[in-house]
Amino acid sequence: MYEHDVIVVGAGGAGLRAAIAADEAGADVAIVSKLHPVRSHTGAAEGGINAALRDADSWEDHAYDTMKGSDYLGDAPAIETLCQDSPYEVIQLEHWGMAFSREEDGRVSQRPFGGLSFPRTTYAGAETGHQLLHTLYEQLVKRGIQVYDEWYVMNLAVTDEERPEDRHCHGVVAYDVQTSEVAGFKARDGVILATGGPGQAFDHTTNAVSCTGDGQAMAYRAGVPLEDMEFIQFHPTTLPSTGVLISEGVRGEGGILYNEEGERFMYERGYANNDGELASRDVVSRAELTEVNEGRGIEDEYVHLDMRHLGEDRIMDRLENILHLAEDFEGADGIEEPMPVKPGQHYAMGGIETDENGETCVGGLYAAGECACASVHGANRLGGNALPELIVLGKRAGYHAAGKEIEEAKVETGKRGEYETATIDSPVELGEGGSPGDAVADGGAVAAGGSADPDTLLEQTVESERQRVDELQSGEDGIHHSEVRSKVQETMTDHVNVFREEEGLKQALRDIREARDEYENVRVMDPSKTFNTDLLQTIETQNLLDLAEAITVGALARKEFRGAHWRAEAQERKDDEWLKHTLLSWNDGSPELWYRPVILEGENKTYEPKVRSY
Amino acid sequence: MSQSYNRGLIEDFGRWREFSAGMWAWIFHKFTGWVLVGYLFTHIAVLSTSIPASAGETVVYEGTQVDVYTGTIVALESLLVVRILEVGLLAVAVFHILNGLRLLFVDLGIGLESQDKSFYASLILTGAITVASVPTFIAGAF
Amino acid sequence: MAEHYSSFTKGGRLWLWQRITAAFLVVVLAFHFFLLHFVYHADEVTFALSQARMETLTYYSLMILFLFTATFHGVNGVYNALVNQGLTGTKRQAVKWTLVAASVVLLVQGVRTANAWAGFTTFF
Amino acid sequence: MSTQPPQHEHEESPADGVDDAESTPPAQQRREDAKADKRSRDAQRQAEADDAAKRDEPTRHIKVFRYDPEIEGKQEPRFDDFHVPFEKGMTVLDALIYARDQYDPSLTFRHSCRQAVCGSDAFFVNGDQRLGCKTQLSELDDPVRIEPLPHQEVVKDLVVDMDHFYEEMEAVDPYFDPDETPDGELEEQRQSRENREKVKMSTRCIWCGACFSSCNIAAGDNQYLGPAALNKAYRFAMDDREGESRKTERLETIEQEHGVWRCQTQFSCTNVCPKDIPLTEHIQELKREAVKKNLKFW
Ligand SMILES: Cc1cc2nc3c(=O)[nH]c(=O)nc-3n(C[C@H](O)[C@H](O)[C@H](O)COP(=O)(O)OP(=O)(O)OC[C@H]3O[C@@H](n4cnc5c(N)ncnc54)[C@H](O)[C@@H]3O)c2cc1C
Ligand code: HEM
Ligand code: SF4
Ligand code: F3S
Ligand code: FES
Repeated sequence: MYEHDVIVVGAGGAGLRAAIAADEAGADVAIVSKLHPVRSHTGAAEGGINAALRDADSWEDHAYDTMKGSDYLGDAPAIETLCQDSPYEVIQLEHWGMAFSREEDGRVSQRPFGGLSFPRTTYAGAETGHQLLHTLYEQLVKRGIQVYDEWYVMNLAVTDEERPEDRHCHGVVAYDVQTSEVAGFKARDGVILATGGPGQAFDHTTNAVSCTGDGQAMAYRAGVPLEDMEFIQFHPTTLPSTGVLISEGVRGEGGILYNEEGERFMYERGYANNDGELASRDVVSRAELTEVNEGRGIEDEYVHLDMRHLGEDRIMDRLENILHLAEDFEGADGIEEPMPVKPGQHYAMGGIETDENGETCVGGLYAAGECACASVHGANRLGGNALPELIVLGKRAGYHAAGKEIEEAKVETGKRGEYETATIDSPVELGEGGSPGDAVADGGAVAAGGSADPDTLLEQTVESERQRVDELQSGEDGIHHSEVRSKVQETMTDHVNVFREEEGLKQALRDIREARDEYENVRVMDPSKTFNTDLLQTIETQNLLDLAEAITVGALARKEFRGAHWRAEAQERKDDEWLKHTLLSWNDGSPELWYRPVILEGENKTYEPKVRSY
Repeated sequence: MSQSYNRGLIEDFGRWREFSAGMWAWIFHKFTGWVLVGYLFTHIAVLSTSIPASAGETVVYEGTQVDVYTGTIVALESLLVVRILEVGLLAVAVFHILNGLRLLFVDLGIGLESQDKSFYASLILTGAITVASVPTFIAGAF
Repeated sequence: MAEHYSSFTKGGRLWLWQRITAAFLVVVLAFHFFLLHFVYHADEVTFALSQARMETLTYYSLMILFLFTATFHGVNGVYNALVNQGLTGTKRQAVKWTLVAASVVLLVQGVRTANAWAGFTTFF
Repeated sequence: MSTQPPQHEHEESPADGVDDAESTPPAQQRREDAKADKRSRDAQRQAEADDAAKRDEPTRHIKVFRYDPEIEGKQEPRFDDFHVPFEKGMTVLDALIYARDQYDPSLTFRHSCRQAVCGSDAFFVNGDQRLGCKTQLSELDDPVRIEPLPHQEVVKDLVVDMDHFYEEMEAVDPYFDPDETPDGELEEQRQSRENREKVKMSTRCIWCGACFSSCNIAAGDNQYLGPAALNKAYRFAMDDREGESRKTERLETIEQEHGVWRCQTQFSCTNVCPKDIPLTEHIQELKREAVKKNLKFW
């Protein structure tokens, strides 16, 4: 067993920032990550980091934009914290040497971004995430913080009191990918989950293969509620075969979208008569899909993004990177031909419910980054607002876990304060489907008795995870997890995509149920104990099952159109009824739905919901 | 613990087919350098016969009495192998010089983008110079 | 590898000297080749001719310098090549001193030869 | 954890050359059976793909290096052939994923981002170090030979041990460490555009290890810092924000025995770098900087 004060799970931007903060606060901290830190998906971020750095700008304006962008589903205290701290954190990165693009006078460059009232997106070329990730990792090396890389965290060691609010997290159990050793990592002060998004629940995504939402699934099964899972952002221009992102910059420079008939549909079909291709992400995504659904897509799949008319010089000057991406990943030459694009899953606004200090309702358990939901993005994330979330909330989680005094959180977690319960209208049984208590099979919180001491708890969890590994690797001939996974991914992309309607969502729940049943027979085909990726992916697939279900349940319950969530039955925002967060608790295997009102009261003012138009 | 498989040196060198210009240049430069050192040693050894020569030692060469040095050199130079080896030496030296110049430019940071072209140029020039000098080298050998 | 190294500039100095000698050698070697194969043909070489050239002090000094630079350049090149292939520890020391010894022999013998022509008997 | 269940040990050395079924642990027996079963299924799938090939649907032939230290039949390194249906835009990584998910789930390789930023999937493809995700199959001749990176030990299939590479990267103090930091929390360290431009390419390294694997010197001298680490040193030494005294220290680090002087300007690192970093140029510039610094002292 390994033991540290603070254990950080995940080494993307959020995890690294949290570890550095915990180290600064004097804690003995270690990171456990299934990938080497520099392989984390934060490295893929292109656009930039929002921060009110200039005199003419203010954090209040940033907060206002963020609240408006969230379609009034963000919590004001969290949003204000984000916007107040972001400038300090960005300059901190600058002090750590991050290679930002520069102005003539030597200051860091900022550019305009969708939904922002001031050009406050601080950037480093078109590779901001790469620069951020590497800068943070360098600081980690400087401080000599221990990293257990290529260790896959399988479960949390959480006590099993009746109410999640009484439970406590004492550490994690991880699997060493190189040797297949299963070991306990005891955390004396706290565990911080920073495992990134669940993009792999969809079959077409800009997210990495490693984005399987493990942290969300583990926290969920340990009793922590998942918040606002139905809000998934789809990016309108991704390459069809790989999901690689083609930056909004192409449309910004004048790129045009065409359907199979050669129509500039954004105008000709009246999707956005003013802004055309430059309308907001959700509008363009919906337009593209409508074209495809009505038979005007190319190969029934995608539309064309054409930038040939910009001319080779301008393309080379401002969009060179895009040429490489289209060439390398789609075999398309952007100078000679239009590039195929279609909407792809991009970001999950929801996640593990936390407050603005990263704390969950389970004692000693924190979450930060894309896996968490302190609710800074609400129903829709603005471009450039995820990276500040990593560094601001990552740092706060690190400090808090290490016991450093910081302001008390205003956002509440767990079933405390004001909330209402609800029932789920599902066509099939959800969750574990009648086998609760089978700790090994469900991979949930271990029945260790609430009073067990941390060491025993950890050892028992290790033992049950070890059994899980053995069981997955033995047994009779079964099906391969990839069949289950593609079933889930396909149904999610067919039914829980940009367009959502009741029947489709129910179909998705049925498919997920079926996939869950199939998963009962899943078996790892590779018997090896060395670098067994088959085993890891099989476990990840189970996580995706739980998360896909949570996303779909939320989407089915929310009968309104808000931010990224569109419903055929109710194509408008309903503030009287739906100014509330969707929460889903695992409840030992049978998901329970409840709601909590959105906090619109900020430090100095209350945000009044307005119509979101740009 | 997992073990791992070390593919060893054999495989490294088995990859020569996949080498690129810069690697070939490196190998050739190394080879020619070593040949040149080897020659330097032999060269001095042969030339050393001038020491006894200066002390008046002589040998009989084709019936005439000459000093050891002249005798040795003339004897060697009359052998065809030696002449051929000398042409080889020239090729080696010319390549080493040309590629050496190329490397000096690379060290100065000049023309790095065309490093492969300058390597091919060195090869071709070496060939040309060598061929052009064959008559001179062979002259009088028969 | 993680430990810190103290300033070890010797590598840099040798590296620089390798380039300096190379630059010098380009000129001298070309001259040497030209003189001995094109101006005078190889089969015309005789003791007397060499003697005539060596007796000029400039030629003599040039040849001595040629000998020293070529020896340094060649031997240092060989040493470097071996080090690049990961030669370390005692083996490396052994190779180093063998090379030094060989160089010394070469230089001594070379100078003696030149002296024989030039008619110096003083040095060795 | 030291308390491993006993039967665990047993399973680590499969069969141990013992033939009679009685002595084989049941779990393992099941596994063997399943394996045989799977093999036949693989064969069937492969046959389908072959059929597809005959029917003239485009397929591509890949030959993949296989090795697993503890699985019988894989202990001796070998190549496996897969025929994957070809689609426009398909990359080497896509082909591997297809082969794994459709034919052989035990085929192992690292990959994550699929867009050339995570640096996980550098392989030796038809004789060159390349990122699987950034290499279009259409550029390559059949059969496409995919091997693990040369000069690194193979853990399994296409997975190599990267520890040595990481050690070298970390040996050059790869972090920003300025002589002084601005007082104000919101005060930036100014940097000119030219200076940012100078270090820009060097900051793009994704730690894929392709360059290191391609370098003959790194193969021969195990302690050679290698192109990627030297490039990392360049990234900081050339950044004006760090200051002169740190730069001098950095030059001392890269001047050590196994530092810049080992580079023989073979250029293969520059040729293979998927991020187009001019590695040789950076190394050469460091050599000149080091010489200049030393000349000052003489
Ligand atoms: C293509 C793209 C472009 C983007 N551009 C922008 C942009 O311009 N601006 C912006 O603000 N945002 C952008 N985003 C969003 C932003 O990049 C992500 O939300 C953010 O990087 C997520 O960071 P993270 O630290 O939460 O997770 P990640 O960076 O995904 O890291 C997750 C970490 O968790 C580890 N991990 C996961 N599961 C386990 C497990 N079971 N055991 C152990 N370790 C585990 C992984 O190894 C990894 O280290 C973009 C996203 C994408 C995909
Ligand atoms: C005439 C001009 C010459 C030039 C321009 C020249 C240039 C060079 C250069 C630049 C190198 C360094 C290569 C490196 O370290 O990357 C080198 C190496 C070497 N040179 Fe020369 N050289 C010349 C003549 C000679 C001569 C006359 C000899 C023989 C005595 C010689 C023997 C060597 C050897 C042995 C090496 C090492 C090769 C290796 O790396 O294995 N060179 N030369
Ligand atoms: S320098 Fe290039 S090849 Fe080398 S590790 Fe970095 S990205 Fe890969
Ligand atoms: S391949 Fe090696 S020798 Fe130098 S130029 Fe690159 S580091
Ligand atoms: S998969 Fe990330 S670099 Fe290829």
